[in-house]
Amino acid sequence: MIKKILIANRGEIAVRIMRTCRELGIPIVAVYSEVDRPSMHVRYAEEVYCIGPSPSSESYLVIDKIIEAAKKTGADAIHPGYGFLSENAAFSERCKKEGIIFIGPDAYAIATMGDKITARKTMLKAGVPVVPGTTESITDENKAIEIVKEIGVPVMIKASAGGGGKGMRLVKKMEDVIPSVRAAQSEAKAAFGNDAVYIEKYIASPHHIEFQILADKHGNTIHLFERECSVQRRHQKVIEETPSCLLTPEVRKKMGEIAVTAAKAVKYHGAGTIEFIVDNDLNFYFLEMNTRLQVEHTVTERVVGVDLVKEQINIANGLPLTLKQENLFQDGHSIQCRIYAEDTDNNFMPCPGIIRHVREPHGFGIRIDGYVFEGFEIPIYYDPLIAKLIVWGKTRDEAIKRMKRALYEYKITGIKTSIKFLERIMDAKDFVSGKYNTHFIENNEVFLFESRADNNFQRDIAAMVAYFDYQSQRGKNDIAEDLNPAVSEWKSYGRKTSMMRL
Amino acid sequence: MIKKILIANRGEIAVRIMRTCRELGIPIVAVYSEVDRPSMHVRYAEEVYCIGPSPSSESYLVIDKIIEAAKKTGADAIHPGYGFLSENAAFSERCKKEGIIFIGPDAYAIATMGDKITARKTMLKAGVPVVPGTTESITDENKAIEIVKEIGVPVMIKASAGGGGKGMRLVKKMEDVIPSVRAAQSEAKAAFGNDAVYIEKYIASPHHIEFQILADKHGNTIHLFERECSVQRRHQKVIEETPSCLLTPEVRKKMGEIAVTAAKAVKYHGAGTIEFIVDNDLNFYFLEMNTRLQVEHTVTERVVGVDLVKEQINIANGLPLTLKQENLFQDGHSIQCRIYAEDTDNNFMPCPGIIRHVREPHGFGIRIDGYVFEGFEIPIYYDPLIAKLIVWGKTRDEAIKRMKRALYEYKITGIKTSIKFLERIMDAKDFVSGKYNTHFIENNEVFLFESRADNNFQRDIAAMVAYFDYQSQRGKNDIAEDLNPAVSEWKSYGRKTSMMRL
Amino acid sequence: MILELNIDNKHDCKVELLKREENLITFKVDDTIYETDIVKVTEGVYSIVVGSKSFNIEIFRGENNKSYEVKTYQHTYKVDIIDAEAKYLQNRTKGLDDESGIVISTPMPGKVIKILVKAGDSVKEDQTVIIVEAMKMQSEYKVKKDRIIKEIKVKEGDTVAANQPLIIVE
Amino acid sequence: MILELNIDNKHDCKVELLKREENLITFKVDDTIYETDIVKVTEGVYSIVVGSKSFNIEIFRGENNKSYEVKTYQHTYKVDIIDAEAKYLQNRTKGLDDESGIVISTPMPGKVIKILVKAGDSVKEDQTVIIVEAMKMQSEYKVKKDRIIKEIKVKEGDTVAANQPLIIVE
Repeated sequence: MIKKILIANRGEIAVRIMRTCRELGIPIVAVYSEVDRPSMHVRYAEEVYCIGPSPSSESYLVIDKIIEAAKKTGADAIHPGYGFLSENAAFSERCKKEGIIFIGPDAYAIATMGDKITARKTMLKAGVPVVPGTTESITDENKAIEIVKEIGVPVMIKASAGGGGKGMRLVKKMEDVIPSVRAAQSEAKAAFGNDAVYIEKYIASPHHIEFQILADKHGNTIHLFERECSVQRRHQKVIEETPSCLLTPEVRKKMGEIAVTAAKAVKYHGAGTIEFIVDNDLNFYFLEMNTRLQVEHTVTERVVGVDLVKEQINIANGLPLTLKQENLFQDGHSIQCRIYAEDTDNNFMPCPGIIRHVREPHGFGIRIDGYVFEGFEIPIYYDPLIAKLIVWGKTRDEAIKRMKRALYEYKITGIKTSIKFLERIMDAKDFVSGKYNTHFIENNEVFLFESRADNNFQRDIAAMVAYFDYQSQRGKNDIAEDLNPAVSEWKSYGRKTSMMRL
Repeated sequence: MIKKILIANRGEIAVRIMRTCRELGIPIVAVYSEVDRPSMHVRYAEEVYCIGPSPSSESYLVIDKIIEAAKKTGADAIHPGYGFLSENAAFSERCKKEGIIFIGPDAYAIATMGDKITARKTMLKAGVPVVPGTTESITDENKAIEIVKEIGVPVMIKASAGGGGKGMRLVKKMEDVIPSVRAAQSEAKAAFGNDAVYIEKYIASPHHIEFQILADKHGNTIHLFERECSVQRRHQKVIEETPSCLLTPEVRKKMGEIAVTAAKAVKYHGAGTIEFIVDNDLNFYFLEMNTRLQVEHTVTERVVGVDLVKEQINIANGLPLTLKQENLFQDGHSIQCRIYAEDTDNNFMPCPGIIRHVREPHGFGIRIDGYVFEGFEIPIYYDPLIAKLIVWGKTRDEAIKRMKRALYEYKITGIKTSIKFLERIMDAKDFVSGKYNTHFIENNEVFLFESRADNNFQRDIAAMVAYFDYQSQRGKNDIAEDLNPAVSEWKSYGRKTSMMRL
Repeated sequence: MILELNIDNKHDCKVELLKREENLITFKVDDTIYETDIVKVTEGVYSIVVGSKSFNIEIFRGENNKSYEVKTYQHTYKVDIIDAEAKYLQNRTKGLDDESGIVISTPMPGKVIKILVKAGDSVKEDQTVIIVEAMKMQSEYKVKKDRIIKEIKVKEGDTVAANQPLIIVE
Repeated sequence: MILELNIDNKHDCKVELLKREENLITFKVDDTIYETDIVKVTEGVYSIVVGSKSFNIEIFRGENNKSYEVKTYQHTYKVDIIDAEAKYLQNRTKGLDDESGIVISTPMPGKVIKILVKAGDSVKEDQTVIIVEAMKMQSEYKVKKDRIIKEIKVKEGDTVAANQPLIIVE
């Protein structure tokens, strides 16, 4: 059984994993880059190890350093979180060789699912529906034209090693096929060092729906239902929810079964996610498999009532799953909003900086997975995700209203965040009705980005408070002797203010 | 339908009620005493009204002031929370006369259940089991002796108007009956202005188990299962959980039905709680009814998945219940710890003061209902409850481990709190096994209060940090030029420390 | 004392404290008089009550202590205190700009990934001169008109602060 | 510089800073040498790493800035800085106590509910002299020995601070 777990990650996910380890009574080791010395995951852990300079290429991504940290601290297992080394087959393999338990699948599953063309072939063979297109990388440009003729425009050209929207091209006209293939190839080459690209049918109103999988090392594989992740900006998820408004019970059941088939096809063990693309007619196609914990695993945890990190650790320990498919059900509705440090009015530009004040929402149905605190400087080197706000409601309507309330309570000063933007999404008609697809943000641009009218009263309030603070800072006091008695004279609070309206 | 709700309360419960109002889109009015001017409920509300000086007898308890506040602000409904005016029949009646909706039961139900002798009689008549004893107040001392002979010692003498352990006497020997009756009478007279006392059989290993009730104005009454509240100090609950480890499904069902019968006997509407005393053989007796929301309503909300404040408001609006008894079930296990500002090593003496730093637990299965923040001075005038920490787990074992983890994460500096004491309870064998009754704290005194061994290493760590802070404050810097670069030179963090052990 | 404030770089207003009795303060904002009850609840947070309306206001003082981020319920306002010194600096900075050239900088901290020009180069309208990365996102900075590169103040790999001058063009 | 510290009113120790390079500090506590990495993460919170052991420490400075509440994972320590001034004050206070009588005070703030004695009264061991209420709980304060009431410094209804002298007895 695992005796000590090294968490090869940082930020909210490192803290989230540590929480479960603590509940299980398993000692933890935090690793950190130089800039992360005051980070929450370092403060949370009782044992820590510095793995080098701040850029992740010199710390969190360096296999040797992570292995060294595990050896030095006596950790016999490593949890990779998401991102960084979590989907690196060589890292999984290296852990095995070093006699360290990698809390995740083996190299075969990671490698097979990591290459999109191999994954497509494997899925086709297993009887899992994939988006119509090629199963080989494009070498002959004339062949490409033939294929596009067969499946019909529009099509997508995609990099085999791709991700995050890089090396992708949408082709609407036949004459664009060859230029697009070439452009995608060169972009893929530059980004991933691999110019293999393939062609897929383009789905017009796509829904991004994924299924959570758990598989033990004894051949038991189950799914924990779906997550709807269609609200995206720059191919990055912003809001996730479960259940999906689109699925019927029949389709849900069928997709779940197919997801289990897909995982079994690569002899998967651990927690994983099968991503599907679903059209308006509920045709669904395998898109890719994420062979790790997802950022949005939280909504599944809430409606299914299962701690997924705990399951991952149990699986890594070789224990059989105790959850049975027939006993699982979705209770109520859960939504997650990702709180990014970014300027939503300026093309979602990341906004690192120092957090000055945080006020977090609380109460029934609220969960926060975060890692920042007052005085913390968000480093420029990593992801702009600072917290995830997860709500639960008996119904979707209740969950949306609760999310609005929670976002209203959530205040972060010092940096720009996506909180206000997320509030607007909760008010957007298409979101409230549940009728949205991956084009949601562009389709609702006017509503989401228009500047809201402010008013003189609010502006004057802001002016008076700024005036008061400024004068207090300078020790100015105009009339009374102490302009800011608030700090010292608590007892004098609360005189009834005049009700006179001005 | 209700258009604006005045919350006639303060602290965590005022904020908790406001959260639901916000989710329902109903405007709120906060009322506050002078000392509460900077309190969270005043900050949370968009409309506020000062109701006078700090002592609750001059503000939160003054019916005229609350009514005035409602009239002036145009609130058409009042939520009383718990405590203060929540179980005041005259207040419920006054609201009715003023045309304001009281979010709670009518005066008849409050008055009937508020007087323990009347309540006992009413319950007996309805076929609800009560603890054997008198149904009339004791006027003839010889009669008292006769009754005690009949039911046998030990017995409890209790004040009819009582609460909070006042006017209560345990009698173990026949010769103590008369002195105890007299003592209880005089104490009751002093505390409640009413010297009526009655006699009840004393239950030796009592469990305090209560059932949550919801009843609409159309005669629909349901229960939302039990809460186990046996961990008490000075007759005040400290920890609550649901489900109870003691109950069998059969007894649970029967108690639920009896609880519904009890509520119907006073034509109850709103949310209420039927408290039972249960002995080790699962005999259960009606103890009293709390005709309001309970502090511990949160654990029920979590396992049943129902927002009880929302239900209260719907009921007050005259809507029929949409919940059906047959659809309700308990999902998993929930525990609540009450975080008090108190010195647990000094007879739980309350500890008001200024909160200097707060770090709250987060993550899966955690809920906090609180109201304090950094810089807030907890007033001396009110209850020492500063927050409630509620956890959920799939099993009781998971819930306990999660609670331990959450208490570990919870840090409040500046005042003394019960956090460490609660951590010890989570480690106490009797609690972990679920085999405990209301004598839990006294039975486990040695374990709960013994001082834990510290060690030199930890003490030295504390000394070094104090040294560092002290010198930084004084601007001393010994060797380097700046003793505290931490604040300005974030970039220099994270040099690898020497691994040399000293 | 009257202070001139600018809000969101567009609205100017004059604020005056007319009367004060402990936390009860009468303000005049332009021509409107407000009787307020204002308390500092904790560092960076104020509670202000006007009539029966309550506002929880979170503020953040910028580096020069004169530029505020003020959060009300619906909005985040940028409030600048315009005193004599600020006016003087404003004018002086404008002057500097004209004399010493135009400064290229980034609104966020980040790391310089690539510098595509060197001092003395002539660059065309819309030509990218520098690429800065923050949080896995690269941003390209371009010149808006044909320019000549006057000075390059950073090198590739440098970590730069928000608004730090990177390249001076003229 | 060496400082004398007292922990939990029982352990005395001497702390010395031997060497410092930015946040890497070598301390000597009595006879033990610790190489530490210490950073202030936010007001009142320090992170200290010794070897690979990490401690998140929350501190609170008492009013005289010399008395600390220091929270480690398992314990809350009371740490007092014993400098020359503190020693002097300590002696002086002791002296005062002896000369001017014994002070009855409460450890918490509260409200005086009842004063059961007046100046000049003789009181017996264990007799209650004053009742103070805080947060709905009343506490009775008694004399430990037979005493004479010298001075009553508060009246019923007064709000009193923690450790404020209420009654002087001799």
